[in-house]
Amino acid sequence: MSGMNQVTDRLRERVRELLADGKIHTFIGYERAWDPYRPIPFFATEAGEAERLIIDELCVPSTPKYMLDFFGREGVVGLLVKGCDSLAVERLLRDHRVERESMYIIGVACTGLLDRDKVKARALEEGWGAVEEVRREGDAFVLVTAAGEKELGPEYLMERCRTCEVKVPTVYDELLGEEVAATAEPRDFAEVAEIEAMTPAERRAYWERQFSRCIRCFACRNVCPACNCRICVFEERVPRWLGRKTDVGEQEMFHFTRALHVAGRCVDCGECDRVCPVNIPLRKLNRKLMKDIGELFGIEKPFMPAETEPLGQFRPDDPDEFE
Amino acid sequence: MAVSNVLIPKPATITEIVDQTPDVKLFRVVPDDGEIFDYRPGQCAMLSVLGRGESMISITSSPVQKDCLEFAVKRVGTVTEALHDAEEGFKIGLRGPYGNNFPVDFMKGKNLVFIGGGIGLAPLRSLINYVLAPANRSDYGQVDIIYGARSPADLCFKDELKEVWPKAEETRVHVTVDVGDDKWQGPVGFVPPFLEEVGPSPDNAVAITCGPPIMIKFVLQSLDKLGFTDEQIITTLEMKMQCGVGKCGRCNLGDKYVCVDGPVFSLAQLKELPQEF
Amino acid sequence: MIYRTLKRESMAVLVDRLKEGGLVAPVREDGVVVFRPIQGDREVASDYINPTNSVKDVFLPQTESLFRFNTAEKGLEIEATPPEGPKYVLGVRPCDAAALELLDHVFAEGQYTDSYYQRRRAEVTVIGVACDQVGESCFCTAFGLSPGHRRGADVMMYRLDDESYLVAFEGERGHRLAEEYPDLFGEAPAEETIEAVVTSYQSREVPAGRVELDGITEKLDGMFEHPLWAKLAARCLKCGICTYLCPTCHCFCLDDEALGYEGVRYRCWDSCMYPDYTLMAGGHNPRPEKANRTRQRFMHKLNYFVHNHGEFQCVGCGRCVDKCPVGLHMLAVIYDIKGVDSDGGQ
Amino acid sequence: MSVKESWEPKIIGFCCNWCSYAGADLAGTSRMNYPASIRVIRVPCSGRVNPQFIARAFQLGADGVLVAGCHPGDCHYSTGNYFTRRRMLLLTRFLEYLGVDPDRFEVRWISGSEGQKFADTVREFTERVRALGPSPKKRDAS
Amino acid sequence: MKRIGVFVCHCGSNIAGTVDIERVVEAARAMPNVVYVEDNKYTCSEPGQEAIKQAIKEHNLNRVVVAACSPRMHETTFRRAVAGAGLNPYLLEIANIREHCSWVHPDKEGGTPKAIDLVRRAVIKVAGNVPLDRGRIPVTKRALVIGGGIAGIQAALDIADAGHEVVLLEREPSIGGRMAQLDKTFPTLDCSACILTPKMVEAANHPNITLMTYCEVEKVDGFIGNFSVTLRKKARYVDMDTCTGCGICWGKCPGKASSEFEVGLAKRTAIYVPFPQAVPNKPVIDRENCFFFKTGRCKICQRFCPTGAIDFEQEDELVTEEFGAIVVATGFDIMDKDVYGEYGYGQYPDVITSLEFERLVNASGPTEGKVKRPSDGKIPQRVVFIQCVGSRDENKGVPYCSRICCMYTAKHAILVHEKIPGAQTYIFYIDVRAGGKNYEEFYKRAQSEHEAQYIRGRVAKIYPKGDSLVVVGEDTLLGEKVEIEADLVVLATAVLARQDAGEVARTLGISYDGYGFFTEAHAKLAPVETNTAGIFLAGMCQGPKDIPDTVAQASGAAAKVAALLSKEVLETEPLVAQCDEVKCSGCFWCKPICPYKAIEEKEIEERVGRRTVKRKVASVNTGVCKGCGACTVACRTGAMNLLGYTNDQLLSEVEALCL
Repeated sequence: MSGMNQVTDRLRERVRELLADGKIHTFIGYERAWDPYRPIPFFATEAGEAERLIIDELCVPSTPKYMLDFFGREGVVGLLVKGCDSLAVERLLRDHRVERESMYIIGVACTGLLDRDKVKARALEEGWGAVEEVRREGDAFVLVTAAGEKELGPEYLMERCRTCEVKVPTVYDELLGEEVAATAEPRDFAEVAEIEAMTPAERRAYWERQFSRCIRCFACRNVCPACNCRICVFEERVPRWLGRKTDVGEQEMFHFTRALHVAGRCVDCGECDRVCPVNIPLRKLNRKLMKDIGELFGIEKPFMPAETEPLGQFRPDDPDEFE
Repeated sequence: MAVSNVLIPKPATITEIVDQTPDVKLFRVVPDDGEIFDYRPGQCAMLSVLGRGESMISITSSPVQKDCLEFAVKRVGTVTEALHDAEEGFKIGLRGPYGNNFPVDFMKGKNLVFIGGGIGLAPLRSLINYVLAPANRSDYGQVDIIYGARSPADLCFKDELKEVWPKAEETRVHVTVDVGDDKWQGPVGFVPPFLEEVGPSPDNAVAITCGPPIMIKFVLQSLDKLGFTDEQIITTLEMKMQCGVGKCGRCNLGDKYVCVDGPVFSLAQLKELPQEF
Repeated sequence: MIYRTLKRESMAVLVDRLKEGGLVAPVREDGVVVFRPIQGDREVASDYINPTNSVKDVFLPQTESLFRFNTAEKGLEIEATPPEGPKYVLGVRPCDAAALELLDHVFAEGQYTDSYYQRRRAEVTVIGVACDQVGESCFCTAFGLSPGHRRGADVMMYRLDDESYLVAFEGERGHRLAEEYPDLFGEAPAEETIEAVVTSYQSREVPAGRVELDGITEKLDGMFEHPLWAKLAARCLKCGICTYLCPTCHCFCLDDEALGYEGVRYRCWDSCMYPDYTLMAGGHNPRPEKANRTRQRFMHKLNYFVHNHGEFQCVGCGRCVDKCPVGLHMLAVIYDIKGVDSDGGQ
Repeated sequence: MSVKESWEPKIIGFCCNWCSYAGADLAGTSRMNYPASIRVIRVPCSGRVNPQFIARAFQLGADGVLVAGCHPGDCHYSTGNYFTRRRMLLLTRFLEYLGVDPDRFEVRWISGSEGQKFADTVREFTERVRALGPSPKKRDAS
Repeated sequence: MKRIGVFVCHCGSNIAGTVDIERVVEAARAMPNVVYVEDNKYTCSEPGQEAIKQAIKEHNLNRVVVAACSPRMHETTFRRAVAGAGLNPYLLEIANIREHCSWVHPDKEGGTPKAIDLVRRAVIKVAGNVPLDRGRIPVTKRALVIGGGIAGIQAALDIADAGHEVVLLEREPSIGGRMAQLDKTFPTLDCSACILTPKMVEAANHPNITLMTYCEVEKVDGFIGNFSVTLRKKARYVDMDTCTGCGICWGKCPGKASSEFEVGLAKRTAIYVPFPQAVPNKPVIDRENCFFFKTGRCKICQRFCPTGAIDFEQEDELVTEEFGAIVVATGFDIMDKDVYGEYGYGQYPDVITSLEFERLVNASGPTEGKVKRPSDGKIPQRVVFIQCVGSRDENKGVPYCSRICCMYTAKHAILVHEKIPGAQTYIFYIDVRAGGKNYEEFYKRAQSEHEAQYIRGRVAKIYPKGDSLVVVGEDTLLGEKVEIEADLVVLATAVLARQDAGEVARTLGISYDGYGFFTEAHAKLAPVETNTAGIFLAGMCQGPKDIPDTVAQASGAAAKVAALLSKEVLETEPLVAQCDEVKCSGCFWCKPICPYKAIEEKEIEERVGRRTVKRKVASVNTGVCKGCGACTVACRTGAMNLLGYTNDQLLSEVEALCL
């Protein structure tokens, strides 16, 4: 297995061409920034800027949702898309929120991303200083840092990548890097089962603790490819779906609604979990619904955007427990 | 200790409602404690419909009028909607006055040219009635009131336009409409060209204009043509406001808060500010 | 100014005493450290760089009831709801404490003041703890602060040695605390020890704090129309993390909630990064684009606020640096601003 | 105010106009007694019941929520309740996951001829809720 | 300003007996926007209704709440009363304090507080009510009947007799359908052609009916009352106006093909009429088998045609016509022959299907009605019939019963016995289903008078022996193996939905079941309607049935159509879904959930900053929306709303009840 940085040169070359030929007016990729351990989305608009693009196992943020910012704008936007990101693209396509023609997608096969926080913690501890490059060697990751080369084992993978079945983007105009086999651990939903095992009182206490930390920054919603409504119910004042005040009741209402609104459409990219500043385990809400949708309606890959949503269809012989 | 807060309104009663246009109503309001706050032409107040919210409305009555406060409200959002829904006797929340005011002293001895469009006449009316009040009339020169609306039906304060102001001394009223109807005999056309037609002289004059942004844009060009300098032009701005006291953050233009440092600006001042309105 | 010492083990006792008056302090839960009311045997966290939420939450709560109203029988009764909250907030870092004085500019000074805020400021004792660790994203020194700075704090604790703290009590509230619990606090150590400890904290190296801010306000005067803003804003998620975690951001909205005849008007945090923040009833929005809003945020902190209050509206706590999911934070932006020509060229 | 004393469960019921609401009417015309705990909101079809309505009821302190519609296959709108069934299968589990006691939420298929079933449902449901005591939300409030 | 009046009904003692009216009235006075409250002994009575009208006028109420019996009882009554006072009838809400309260809660302590809650609920809700009006859509007074079999013909005739224009569409060159292929009909044994032909001719000559044979439906747009249908007129290569149907052309034509009408038992020419009594009796050229089209040479027909009607240049033609209603009568298929290899179909020429047998016994059939077996033309003495070939067979066939086999097999047995003196018939069956008028008698007759020997059991296999066939089966009644030497074996193969039923359904926008039969709107109460308003079903395309049932259903569908077309305009339901275009994201997840296909995609223009951009939003066709509200829940933004049951109202009802 070789890392994504392999394709960096090719990527820059292609983006340079695409921008120079006017095939695209913007390319959304990544650049290393103030914190080299956290590459950020970079919007290249001139061929010259292609040089700043990078791609490696620290390039986590999902790019497709940015397409909504280009609504109504002429021309094509280029996107750098990993496996998980491609599901986000499909999500937006299925929800008719973007047009395929408005995107030029450069796909890159991904063998799993690094958990930035874990890596960072160790880097600080051992004083690695800045990171210049990330390589993948077999199952291990090699970070070229100011303090020399550091090797990290697979335990530094992001949680969500362990069970990832879409290493190769499902949609792209061109693919950089060789295909990689999807070797994923089974989606066991263990973390969901853990909560299911609690007593009602414990569960209530657990979620109240989580929700009461919520600051309603809406980062989880804004980063989510399935949360793509033009006007979110949470912005509406009439009807009052959600009060502006932030007591436990409203927080529960917010998280309840958010999770149900993406039920059946969530692509399990885990971005909500990543961006939450107060560690609310949003993914445990999404994945509970995902698990049940799978089990109840016999949908094998509930995270895969499909022609029909699970809640927009039915089978007369669906399970019926309601007497 | 009896707590209070600058953001807490006082109960007040709508004593009278006068239809102005299909979407504008005039509300006469009296605070329940009978104390009408002192204010100056151009200032605003916060009106609450409890349960619906609050809205910043410019005071259209003039300080010379002591019995009540008057607000001309156009139906645009939830709060104004609720106000339009109200009947006489309806209780609202009231706080203010907020913002700066028209520079009545700076205007002394000068000819005044009022240029208004639609609901934009509301803040001007406060100043007009202040200036035309017997006590103050002698402090000011010739008064020209140039006003326009989409249609005859959309003209605010019709009786004052027709009956009251024209009869005042040294006062001329010029009214136009974008589109006339079968009964309309007056001029037809947009305000800016109409203004150039009327052609008030810039000599020792101050122009005070208020109306929809697009109208202001062209009125300013026309005034420039007529030879008005930026210092001679005064206008008022409208922004979304929640607190009215310069704290909630949203109504700023650069380091100025429209709710406190505005809404009245001379064009000269306005040009100093970031163009973000 | 009084100095005392506090034994490490007495810390627990102090916490128990303060609890009775109502105490907010950092606790560790689910992998984050957050300010929370301390009840029961809830453990107060130590060894953290800075809690995720800021001390602002105590003085300007995210949701605050302003008044109750009742419209029954076509009438209207309005009843103010006096602020509730703790009497003490413990474990405040110097940056957060200093931030309170920036909030004072807005809520406690000038033509209009906010009585609820003032009352909290008057009643809540701010007990700071000087920073033993300096975070990689800390840059307080850029604003003339330091890991041991005392601005805005009524009490500041410095680690004296492994057994005890040096405690500095300042002003009325500070002194009151010292007097309330004489049994807890020991005699002040020698002048020079105090001197040494305090300076060791105040002169502590803060790497990211080296960033140079001279002239940035003036430069920004001419950068309102600069293309940089659009470039920066492109990656913004339009979320409120930066503004809500910021100890100095104070923007809010008012919101009524009524059931039947009775209701409450709340003051709730709002964020200049939200599209509907400036959206007017008629549909017009003076800041329709992400670029407008990003510009507003950084202009406000580095320029407008300086013009109005004579100092930056930032204390370098580093929260936005740590938490912005796309690295659109104060440090990065300061460097970007310094990196461009003010006339628009890159 | 303390809620415990003189507490009677309050249950919000969503009934589809064509079957369950009619069923409730039949329970009335046949004078079947059942606890006064239930308050029915009439909807055209159980497919109109938005989970957010249910969440709002719980948020405001309802002690229980009942959703009742035509039996699958008998929907007046032919398929509405099939969608309801999917939605509610998911919702029951999700509410439970969030710590709402499963005994506080009930979905039933009640036809226009099942007045008895409506009465029985309310009776049994009320007892289950009574056993649980007042909604946690109410306890918070007081 | 909302001015709500509340009227509390005692209903004699029905409500007053167990609900403290005083307290309810008092509570109501204190409710938001309530400006007037009164109680009446019987609100539904004349004086009661008058009181409402009076109060509306005196206190200029603009909303009304009646606290009384179930809305299902008197909603219309009170709406009329309210309307009588000049108020919009939808500004009324009813609090059901009788069925849901006084009658079920005998104690005032339980009932009264609940009654108050229910009134509050209604008061809060009615505040959100808005005036609603029934929309009106015009009706095109023409019907399209798809399929010219007996079902289509019957429907067309009935609609036409009701005085409406009908287009009767048939994809074959002639109308008549399956029934035209049959010999006799059970249980009366009258000849199929004799009763069908007159109807065919009547249809052809009816002033209100336009026959369009050799035509297919290409596309269907629009909705009830306003369908616009694109039809494909397939090229006949014969000019219908000039052709006289003299028959010379098919006399001379050298091209040969096997005859569909004769189920392959006979040949026909390339230019042909399907059968002698065809309507219209004018030929078509079948391109595949025409020498000219194959080789470019021949044109004999053209040479001999006395009227010069032959036109090789003809091409398919698309025409679009407007209709107010559509009847679907597209008929059925017969199960494919070779599904049952063990019955040696195709392998042994003397194993045939019942339909083939119909042609064999038919006087105008290939054998002039003499039952000769296909292999050597010998008159069979021993004929075995096998029922349920494919029917009621999960493994190889279909699980359902084809409903007609039992009876026509009995008929066949009788025919054999009548036509071939001394012939013996054996019938393998599973159950004999003779439900129907005179059916049981008919089947009994086959047994008694015509000595048909019924054997209960399935046939295991058939193998040839000399020039005859041995049928091996089991008699499950005697529980013993039976072997019968037969000269002819007839398979009663299952009735299937048309192979292309799915396509047709999609074109029409109607639903169909797992077998391909079109689904009726309601199994019991709307058996001829589909879920798409304005489209109706007749005959086998909806499920297996015999001729009497088919004709009855056809007349039923016709009656529905006539009723619809007799209206000048359709009044649409005012309580329908409505889309807020500003909020709508255009995700269209509401579409699949709508049972009536009422949601359409609409393009709107919108200002984004300085630009004007086009985007798609959902738009509800109020003509077809029935107001179930399913779409509103599929809509996350809340752009979809249901008038009369808006999100805002339902939320505030919840709030009102939780106070």
